[in-house]
Amino acid sequence: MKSFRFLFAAILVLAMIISGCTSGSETKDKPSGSPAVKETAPASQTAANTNAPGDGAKEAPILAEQVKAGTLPPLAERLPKQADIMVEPTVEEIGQYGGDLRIPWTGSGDKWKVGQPTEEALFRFKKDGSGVEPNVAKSYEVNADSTEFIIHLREGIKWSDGVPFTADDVIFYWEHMLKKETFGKKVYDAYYSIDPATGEKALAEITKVDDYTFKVVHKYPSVQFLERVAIDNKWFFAPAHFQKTILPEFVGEEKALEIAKKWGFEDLKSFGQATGYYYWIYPQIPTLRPWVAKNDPESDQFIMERNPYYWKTDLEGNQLPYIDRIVATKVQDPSQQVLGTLSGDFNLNWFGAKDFTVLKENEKKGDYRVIQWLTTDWAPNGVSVQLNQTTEDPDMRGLFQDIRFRQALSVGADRGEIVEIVTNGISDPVQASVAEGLIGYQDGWKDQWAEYDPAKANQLLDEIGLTKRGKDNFRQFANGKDVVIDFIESSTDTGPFLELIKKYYEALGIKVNVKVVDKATQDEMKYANQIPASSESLAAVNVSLRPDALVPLRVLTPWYGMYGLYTQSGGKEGVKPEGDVAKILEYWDKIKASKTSDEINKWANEIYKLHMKNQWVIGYASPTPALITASNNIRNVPDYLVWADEFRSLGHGHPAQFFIKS
Amino acid sequence: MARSKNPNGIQGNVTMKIIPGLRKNRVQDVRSAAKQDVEYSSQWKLIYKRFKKHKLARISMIVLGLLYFGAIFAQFIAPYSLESYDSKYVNAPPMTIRFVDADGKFHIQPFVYGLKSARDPETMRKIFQSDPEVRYKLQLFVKAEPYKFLGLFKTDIHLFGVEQPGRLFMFGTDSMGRDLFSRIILGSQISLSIPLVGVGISFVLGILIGGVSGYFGGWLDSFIQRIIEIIRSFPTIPLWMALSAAIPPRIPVVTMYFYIVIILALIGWTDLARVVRGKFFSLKNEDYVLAAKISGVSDSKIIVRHLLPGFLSYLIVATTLAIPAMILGETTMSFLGLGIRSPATSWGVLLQEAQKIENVSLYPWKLIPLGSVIVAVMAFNFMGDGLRDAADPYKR
Amino acid sequence: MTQAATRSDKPLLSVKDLKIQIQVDGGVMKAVDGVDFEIRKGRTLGLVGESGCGKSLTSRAIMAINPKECETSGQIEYVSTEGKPNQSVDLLSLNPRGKEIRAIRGRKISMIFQEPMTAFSPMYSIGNQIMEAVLIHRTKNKKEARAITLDMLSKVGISDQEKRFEQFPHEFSGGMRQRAMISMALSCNPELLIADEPTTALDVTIQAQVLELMKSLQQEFGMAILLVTHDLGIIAEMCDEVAVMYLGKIVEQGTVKEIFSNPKHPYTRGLMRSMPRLGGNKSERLESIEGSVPLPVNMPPMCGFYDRCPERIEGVCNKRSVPNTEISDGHTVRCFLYTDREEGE
Amino acid sequence: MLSYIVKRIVLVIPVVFFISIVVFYIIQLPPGDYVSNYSAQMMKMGDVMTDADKAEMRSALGLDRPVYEQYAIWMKKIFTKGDFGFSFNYNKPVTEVIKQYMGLTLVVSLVSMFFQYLVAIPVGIYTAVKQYSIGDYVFSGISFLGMATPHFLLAIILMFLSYTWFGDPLLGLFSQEYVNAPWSWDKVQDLAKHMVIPVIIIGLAGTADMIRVMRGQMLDELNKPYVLTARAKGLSEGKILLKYPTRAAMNPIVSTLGWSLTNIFTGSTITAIVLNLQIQGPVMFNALLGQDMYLAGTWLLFMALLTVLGTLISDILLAWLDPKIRTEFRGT
Repeated sequence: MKSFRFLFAAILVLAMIISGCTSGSETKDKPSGSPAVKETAPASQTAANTNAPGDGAKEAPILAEQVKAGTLPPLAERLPKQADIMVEPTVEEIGQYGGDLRIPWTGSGDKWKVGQPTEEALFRFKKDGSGVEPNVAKSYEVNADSTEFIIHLREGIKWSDGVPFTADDVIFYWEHMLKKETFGKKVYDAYYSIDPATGEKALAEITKVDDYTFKVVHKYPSVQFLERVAIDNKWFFAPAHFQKTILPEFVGEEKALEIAKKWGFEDLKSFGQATGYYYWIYPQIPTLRPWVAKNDPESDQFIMERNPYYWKTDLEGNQLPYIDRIVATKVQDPSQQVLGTLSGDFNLNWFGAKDFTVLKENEKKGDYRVIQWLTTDWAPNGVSVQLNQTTEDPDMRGLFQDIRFRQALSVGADRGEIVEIVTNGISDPVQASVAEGLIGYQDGWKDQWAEYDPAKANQLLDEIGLTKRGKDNFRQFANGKDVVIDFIESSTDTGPFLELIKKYYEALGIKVNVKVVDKATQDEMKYANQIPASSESLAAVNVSLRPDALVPLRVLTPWYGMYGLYTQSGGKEGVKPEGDVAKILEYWDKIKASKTSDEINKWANEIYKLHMKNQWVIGYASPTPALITASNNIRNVPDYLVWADEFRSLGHGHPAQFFIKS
Repeated sequence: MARSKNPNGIQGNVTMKIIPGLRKNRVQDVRSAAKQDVEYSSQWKLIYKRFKKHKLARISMIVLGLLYFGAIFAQFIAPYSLESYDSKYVNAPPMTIRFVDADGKFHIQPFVYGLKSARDPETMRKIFQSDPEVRYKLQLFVKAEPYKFLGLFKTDIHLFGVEQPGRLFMFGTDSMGRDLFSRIILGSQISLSIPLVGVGISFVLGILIGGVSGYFGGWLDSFIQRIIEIIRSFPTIPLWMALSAAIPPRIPVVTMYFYIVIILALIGWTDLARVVRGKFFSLKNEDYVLAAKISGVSDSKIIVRHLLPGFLSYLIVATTLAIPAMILGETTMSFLGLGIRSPATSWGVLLQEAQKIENVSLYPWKLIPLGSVIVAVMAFNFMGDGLRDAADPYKR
Repeated sequence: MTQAATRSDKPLLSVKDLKIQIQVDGGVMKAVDGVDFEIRKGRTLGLVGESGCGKSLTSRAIMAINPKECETSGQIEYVSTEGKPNQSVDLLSLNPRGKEIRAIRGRKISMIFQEPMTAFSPMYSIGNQIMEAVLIHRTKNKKEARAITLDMLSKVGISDQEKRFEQFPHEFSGGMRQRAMISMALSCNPELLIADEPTTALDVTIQAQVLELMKSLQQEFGMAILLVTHDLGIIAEMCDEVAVMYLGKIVEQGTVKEIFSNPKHPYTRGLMRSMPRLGGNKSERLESIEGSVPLPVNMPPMCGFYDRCPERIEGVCNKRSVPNTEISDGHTVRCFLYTDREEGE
Repeated sequence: MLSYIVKRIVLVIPVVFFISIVVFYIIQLPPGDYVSNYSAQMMKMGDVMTDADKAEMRSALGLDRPVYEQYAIWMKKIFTKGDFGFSFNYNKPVTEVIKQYMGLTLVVSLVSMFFQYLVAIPVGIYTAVKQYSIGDYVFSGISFLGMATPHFLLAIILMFLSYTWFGDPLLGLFSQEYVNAPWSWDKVQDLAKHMVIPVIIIGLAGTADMIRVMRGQMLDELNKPYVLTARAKGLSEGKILLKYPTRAAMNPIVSTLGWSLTNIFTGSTITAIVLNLQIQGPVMFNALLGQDMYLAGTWLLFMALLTVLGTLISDILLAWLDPKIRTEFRGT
């Protein structure tokens, strides 16, 4: 475990530094005014200096047959023009065609399980996580103060139905879908820039330059525009030729409704959302993905087949993906995921760390390997304690906001025992913190308040003034009220951890109640501010890119409770942030208004520092890895990367390059 | 009136329960009959007599007796408490209690070896080895964690155990290093008490309402039937979800579970009620019932004395069959956070915990609780059988 | 039928030393202990005794329909008048579940039970259950069987048979049920009819009718009857011979005239005294013989009636088992009063 | 009798209607609605929904309306268009969803039901006739085992054994290659193979109590005098057993058939979930958990109808099987 983490950390750190420098340098040496070509797709570079793909490009046997049969144009016509083909560097080796990826999913509700691995964003995160690189886009140029982005697309790239993909698809998406909110999402923050002075938001302007180029103009600097697009919006385009046939704007309300009904939908909104946002599970809709839906996602087995027009090749010019199909079989019970993996029913799957031992124990027998990716959690999910800083009860709120109280709770529990029992010894007994090697890492953070010291804890609690003891020797407030922490949980999985926490906290004289409710109820309770404490954990790749967990911008993460509602409602509702929480918001505004990535990194770091200082989230174990189980004959699965939603989880490993070795 | 049921006229009402030709019983009855004239009590007497003859039933009774004894003195019998987590002994396999040590020496006092544990660095699985160097003798009445004996006075004496720092895991430990044996014993306190309350309630309700419905018939019957239909088509899951949200966190799970069992019972009586009703329908115009009616016996009396005995056997079977369902009932609740939740423990919880593939494949001893459930259920049912056969009016 | 009686001196059924034992916790219970009697063609033998004396077991033993628990020994010789004359079968030797006995049951020997209430299954129509017997023994043809059944029903005085045929037991009154039962028993005109307390469950008036019916039917069919009852009145009315049973033994046996004119055994006398007057309260009956029947379990060799006997002889009756003495032709009694003691040993 | 049945059938309508109200009310009783469920689910996959998104969705699905309105609309559609509404989860009309799963549901439950009766009744008779024989104890033991073991655990164990012995845990009703394949002999065989475990589990538990009941009934009947009468008629033991006691003992089992009508569809939900059987039970279970109102509502309505009809059927059977009641009805 450990060794792996260090090695990996090293790599990442390296990556950061490099990217840091470059970005630094960029901003300096540049004749202001005329935009200079700054970064072109590493892909196309490699494309240039590899023995020209396209000619002699090879394709999957099934496709070759179709070509022979004349039902499919030859490969050369399907791929983008040579220079624009995206060539993926080899991971382990050049692959072989054929085979299925057999994965379990819980049904169409589980869209992202097939969505993330097949996702093709305009810009995607580099494997080292240091920043984004062109993907669907070929390259981009940006001006000095990051207000004007010119993005080049790949010429000759085609939708999975063979229709060419051009800038029009981007503009269409922007004009007729995003801005019209046809799929139940507001225009993403990424497309707004903020006035450093007033902080008011300005929507970007996006215009077509030519068929393969478009321009994004921000009113104010938006240094992280591309990264934020990659996270907020991921893709940035839609098949205009298809959408025109279903969008009310084009076919008219009642016709659209009629179509929706034909698809089995009741109303246009859900239809719009399904076709405009969750499009990849509908076989009717063309995409740019390596695999495209082939049957009804509601059937017991959902199948995605290779996209004959996929626009990436390997170094030898073999069209990707290697694997013919993704076969997602519906499962209902978690144990089936494990059992199915052991028995090889599923040759690719991913798990949380709690199944580590059973998976490892059966590695040989099941002829698969368990690949461990680092997660961006601050602590394993359900092995940390978030205290709602704005909890209803004034007395408890007072305590929760008292840093000494949090420290007491932190040192009051034996992390050694917790990691042994709860994480089965996989984790280290450390504080909730940013793992080494990730953005926001702080020295000494993971050891802050980490050693078990009940005496100290009691002393702190006494200092706070909780000296009064009630029946069963529980601490009381001066007013005679018991000090009680109520945990509201949405699953029983966190049971063991909370049992231990209860034991330790009550040993300190602090009563603990645990209540389990269903997810929806918990969701409701969040808004009603009825969740005093939760064992939810935090995860964030980079606060500046996705602040939800660390910055109270809305009702989402338990620790900041109603502070979020305050910012969200522009001060109408919720609780006004004070002290360090207010500072965090301050820094956040600074980040949004920053002109350079340095600035951003600086403020981001400040936010992390505040979190380190306050430890609103008390962690009791180091994050556990995400586990990917792949049959031994599935190759090209990267050995260690960061498993993060921002990086699209498994998608970060470029499944298009996976292949089944015979 | 009794004559109509009476096989051979003479001897009053006594011999009616015995088919002619079964002289043994009959003669006994002839004797006992001299003393009492109330047919009813004599029937119970008979049932009792016959029950004593049912070997398996007697054994089952003893088994149940033991189980309940264990439940009552659980804290005393269990070597460890429910909160005795121990990170050193996570998922430890059952220990063998030995008399002969490594070098073949026999010890009169049983003992267990100490456990050496290590983690497999690859799979992180805890591997345990008993090391023959350290031997811990099994002792009676050892001092260990304190508890309240029968909730009365504090003590720290446990029936048996090994001296510190030794540990005794007869059935191994669970994923939190708790002794499974102790958990089973302590779990029986809930599993052997609360479910029976539920069964009892639905049993009474079933007979009462079903009886009334079937006996009086008419609009009352059809009204009750409609009610039953409505109750039966009650969607419980959302009900539970609502409940789990409504209950304040301060309510301890066990209390909560108790209420839930009662609610379950309030819903669950319908099946029995229907059968009872059906039976009453057919029995209520038996001559002897009519006779009783004519001779002005009160309805309640008729129901209790003439109708119920008529299918006592069925009721017994039905009830004993209902028990396992109730014991396991809570397991289906727990995912809504309503069932019993560790550290509070019941057999249902233990089975729930055992459910993971991980346990079935790596730590099979976690299935031991299943054994205890099966034993209990069998005991209940065989005892029910005994009662049934005893209650059978035409018993050989 | 008188000629039939004379045609063969061999009795239709002769029971020899019939013993029935039942294992009980106490030990072995001698429910029936060496019973002998004969039934001649067309005649009626009454088997009388208070309940629990073993008469029902005896009668069932003939049909071999006692429960397994009854270990039965002795001989029950049955001489069929059909087929080869005078060729006899030992009913006890037959497999109680086997073909032969079943061919005899209900066909040649049939039975009326005392409990018309439960003797019919409530599930099937009376007609169905009667016809069943016919279908087993007489004809496979349903139409025919039905005709026979209806005819039988009319014979036992059930009017409106067509309707009755379809009706269920619970729609019949007790008397009607018993009539139906009789018609079922006679549907295959048997040679021997065993009537176990046929009228006990019936009201006195109905009793009379039913008995009347049985008599007349006997005239018509000429079958012999073994009438098991506790009611001497019925015996007097119906029987030619009578055997008085007490505690598994026949204590006195003879023609009705003989027994009634001069009963010998104290028990018989007791019974005589307790003869029911019509409408008399039945529960009085046994008061006249004080004490109750002992359990015949591991009884020492002694007279079973000893402790209840008004004329008991200390040191004799309770010391040895009582031998059978023939007083006059065909009149036997089992009592020390009529034995010269030395003989006894 | 007929008039009675008619009376009852007339009663069905108001009862079911009333139930529909109760049901609908209860479904939305728990806090939160489909949308909050959905957002919670999406959140887990990193797809965060803002309040705006949720409000949007609610209004789209008409969940922002008050309950009685939703109910009224639902009912109106049912009566006017025979449209039972729309399943949010499946983005399909409710009826579609139900149709999709009906086939296999019937297969599974009918097969296991058939299995139950096939096993339970003979065994019940046997254990009664051979009371206290070894066989009696063995069968009783097994049936208790079936009762005492919770389905979910038994399912897991069997799946695991099947995996360790045959290398195939027999997940679901089909092997992967057959799930979408058109029906063929191989597919049928594959289905048969996968039916083994469910049938054992569902069957075992079901048979257990049926055996007990049958045994109890038989013991009651076996010693009734009419058996003796039948024997005296010269009827063979086998015939006696079948015609008299068995027929009588069957009554409660047969007459309760109607009541268990609903089990055909929901009986084995837990088992189905653990064994990953794609049948109604789990679908409805999730609909209830996820507050997929119309799907759940329609389903429960359907169940209610079955319950009510089931009762009717049972009552009729009861009457029809028991001459006493039958004649009583003839009277009235």
